[in-house]
Amino acid sequence: MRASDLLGAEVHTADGGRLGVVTGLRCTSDGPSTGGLPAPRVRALQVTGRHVGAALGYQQDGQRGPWLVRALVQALHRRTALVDVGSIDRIEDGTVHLSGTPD
Amino acid sequence: MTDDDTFDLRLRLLDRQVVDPDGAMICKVDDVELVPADDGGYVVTALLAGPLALGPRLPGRLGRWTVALARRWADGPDPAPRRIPFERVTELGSAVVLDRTRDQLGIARLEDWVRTHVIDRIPGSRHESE
Amino acid sequence: MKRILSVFLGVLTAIGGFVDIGDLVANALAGARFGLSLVWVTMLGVVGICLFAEMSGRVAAVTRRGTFDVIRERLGPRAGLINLVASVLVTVLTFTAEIGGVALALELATSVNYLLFVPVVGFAVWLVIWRLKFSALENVFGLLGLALIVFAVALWKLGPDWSEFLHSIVAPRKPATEDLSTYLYYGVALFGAALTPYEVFFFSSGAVEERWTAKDIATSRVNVFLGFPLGGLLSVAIAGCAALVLMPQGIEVDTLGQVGLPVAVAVGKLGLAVAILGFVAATFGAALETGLSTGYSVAQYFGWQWGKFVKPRQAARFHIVVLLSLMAAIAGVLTTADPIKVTEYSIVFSAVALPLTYFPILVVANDPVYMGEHVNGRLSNVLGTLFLFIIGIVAVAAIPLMLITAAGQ
Amino acid sequence: MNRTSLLGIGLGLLALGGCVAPAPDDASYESKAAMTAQAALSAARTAVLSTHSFSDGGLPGTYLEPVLEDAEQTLGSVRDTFDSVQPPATSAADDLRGALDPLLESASSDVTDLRIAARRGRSGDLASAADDLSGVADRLEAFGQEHGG
Repeated sequence: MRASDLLGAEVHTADGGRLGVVTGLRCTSDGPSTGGLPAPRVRALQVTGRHVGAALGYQQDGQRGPWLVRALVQALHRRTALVDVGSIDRIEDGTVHLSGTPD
Repeated sequence: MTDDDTFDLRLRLLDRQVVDPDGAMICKVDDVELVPADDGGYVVTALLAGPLALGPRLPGRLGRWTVALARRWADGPDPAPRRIPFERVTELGSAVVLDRTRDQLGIARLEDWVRTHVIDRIPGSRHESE
Repeated sequence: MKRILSVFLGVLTAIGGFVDIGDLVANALAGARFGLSLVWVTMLGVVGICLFAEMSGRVAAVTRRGTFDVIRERLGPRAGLINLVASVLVTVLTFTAEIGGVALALELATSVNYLLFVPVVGFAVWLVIWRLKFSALENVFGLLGLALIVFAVALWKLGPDWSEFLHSIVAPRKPATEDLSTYLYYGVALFGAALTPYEVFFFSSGAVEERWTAKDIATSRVNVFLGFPLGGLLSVAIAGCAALVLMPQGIEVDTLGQVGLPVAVAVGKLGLAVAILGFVAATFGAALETGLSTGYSVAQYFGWQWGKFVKPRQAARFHIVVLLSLMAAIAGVLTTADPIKVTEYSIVFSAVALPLTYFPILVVANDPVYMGEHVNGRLSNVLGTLFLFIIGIVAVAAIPLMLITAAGQ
Repeated sequence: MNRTSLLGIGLGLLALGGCVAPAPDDASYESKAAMTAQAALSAARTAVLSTHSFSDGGLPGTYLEPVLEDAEQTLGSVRDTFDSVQPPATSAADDLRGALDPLLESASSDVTDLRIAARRGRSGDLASAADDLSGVADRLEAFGQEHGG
């Protein structure tokens, strides 16, 4: 699987409802370290209603300024959910189907 | 939502410049290979580069053409994108640093082709600028 | 002592390298038609280019990443690609205008038709990019570009009533005979000329070429905040000369010869020779910058090795892109499309493309993970956001204004 | 690569298109005439100013020649463009054309005289042609102002 299979994919819950679009992949640095660095491990999908401006980094990693841009991007992404990758049932045709319905 | 030991893969790894130990530029992280791990999550096993990795991320027809063209140009029946195992990575900063050079990895066919067929035929291509 | 000397050299090159064919044409054009009533736009543009050049230079010094590297990272491959295509088209158009400008300047020096110079100029541009060291290329043409100071001398010799002169700059009044839309159209052109996107690509990539580190940020600031405004004064002097000599005669600028005419009137033959030298240096230097910038942009988007700090064979694809854009530019001039008209369009399209470059830079300069302690301060952000607004409005207004005014007729 | 030049040419045609369209009424014909006078004035005065500057030793012949060639070319195309406009069938329009056309014609031929004199290096001819052209330029200016340019 490639990261691009997840990014931009639609996310549907078990009951068929649309949760949104994958706009980020939250990682921890605790994968196996066969080389110099521990491999990143994707833990959760960041799911929002829209795609626009998601790569700018205003939802993660403490990107702050300029204030006005942040306010705008955050207004576009008011409903953001983190979905544990463990709850992914299957991925097909650019759609991620979850095994449950997160609240 | 933000906590210190997590980071975003798209923001900190995808589309980053890949360089060798001396800072020579190799490629971009056009995509990332993920494998489900036994102990949970998807682990990054390799960086993917080249048109076969970038193409699918480009919109519609342009993306398909890129992939089709790259397939025609590649040899072998089932061409895959250039793959750099994650073991090669020594640092994740403003660039992704590897422990090998481009030539050791042998991943830039277009560069090699352009070099031997065009650039090397122009006088002065092997000299530093003055 | 050596350090002071190198800072001084940096400032001088920044002054001499500031003006290109777009600034020459736009300022003379606006000065001849609108007097000093549009000088405020040039000044506003200078503030903008200082702000964003400093930001992109700081990003490059801290991260060693050029502008387009960062643009793709923040916008992703799709929006990044649209951005790349638009920026490269505008930069190649500007490249065409610069090469045409060099050829026109040589025609003024020799009376030989400019088209005959185009292949020679093209070859010279390629040879310099292929062989000359980055710092040499930047310093030589920057210093020669200082010849344009002759416009300031000419302005001085023309001896306007200075209090009136300054008054018409700070309290601008649109000439009654001109429409508001035409006035605004030329305002957009001047703004685009002062802020051309390639200047940012070149400045940030140049920082990487010269292996700047965080320690060099202070030097870069001196270059930008001293050199660019002084370079901007040359723009104002060109506009002032046109306003004093050409405007009263009813002369509208549509050739490079007319741009130099006030110098001939005020300073004479020697002055004019210096001005022509300045034209050649400024346009040739800018041709190098635009040519390199197309290579920088494409290579940075795709992650290819770029730069003149390695041998050409180690950056083969980069040099091919530069070569292809040079051939496109030469072909463009050889269509016999009037280079001055090409220049006018190039600066208006530059104005349209500005947000594509400036927005990602502003965002990245704010990324604490990337920039650490060198992240944008409050002043940079307030001004940066303000300029983003202005740039956005200018970009949206440019094409409609061009259509309404039939390109400023 | 050709996209850029095509773009330039396309836009150039677009801009030209604004001038060649047939003039529908007196008012717009008058404003076209005024604009034409303005453009011709610009070229004529450029030629006069640079010739005077040449005579005063302010600029060399190598600079004068291309400037005069450009002025000549501009005047030619300005005139062609104006002539291609179909004037409305009114006496006012005929009067306008009757007043402007001779001015354009003599400006054109004066600049040609200047160019020839400059190539031959005859300063006497230059001075007299410049005087003639200067007079035409003044009349073009008056025409432009009268008709609201």
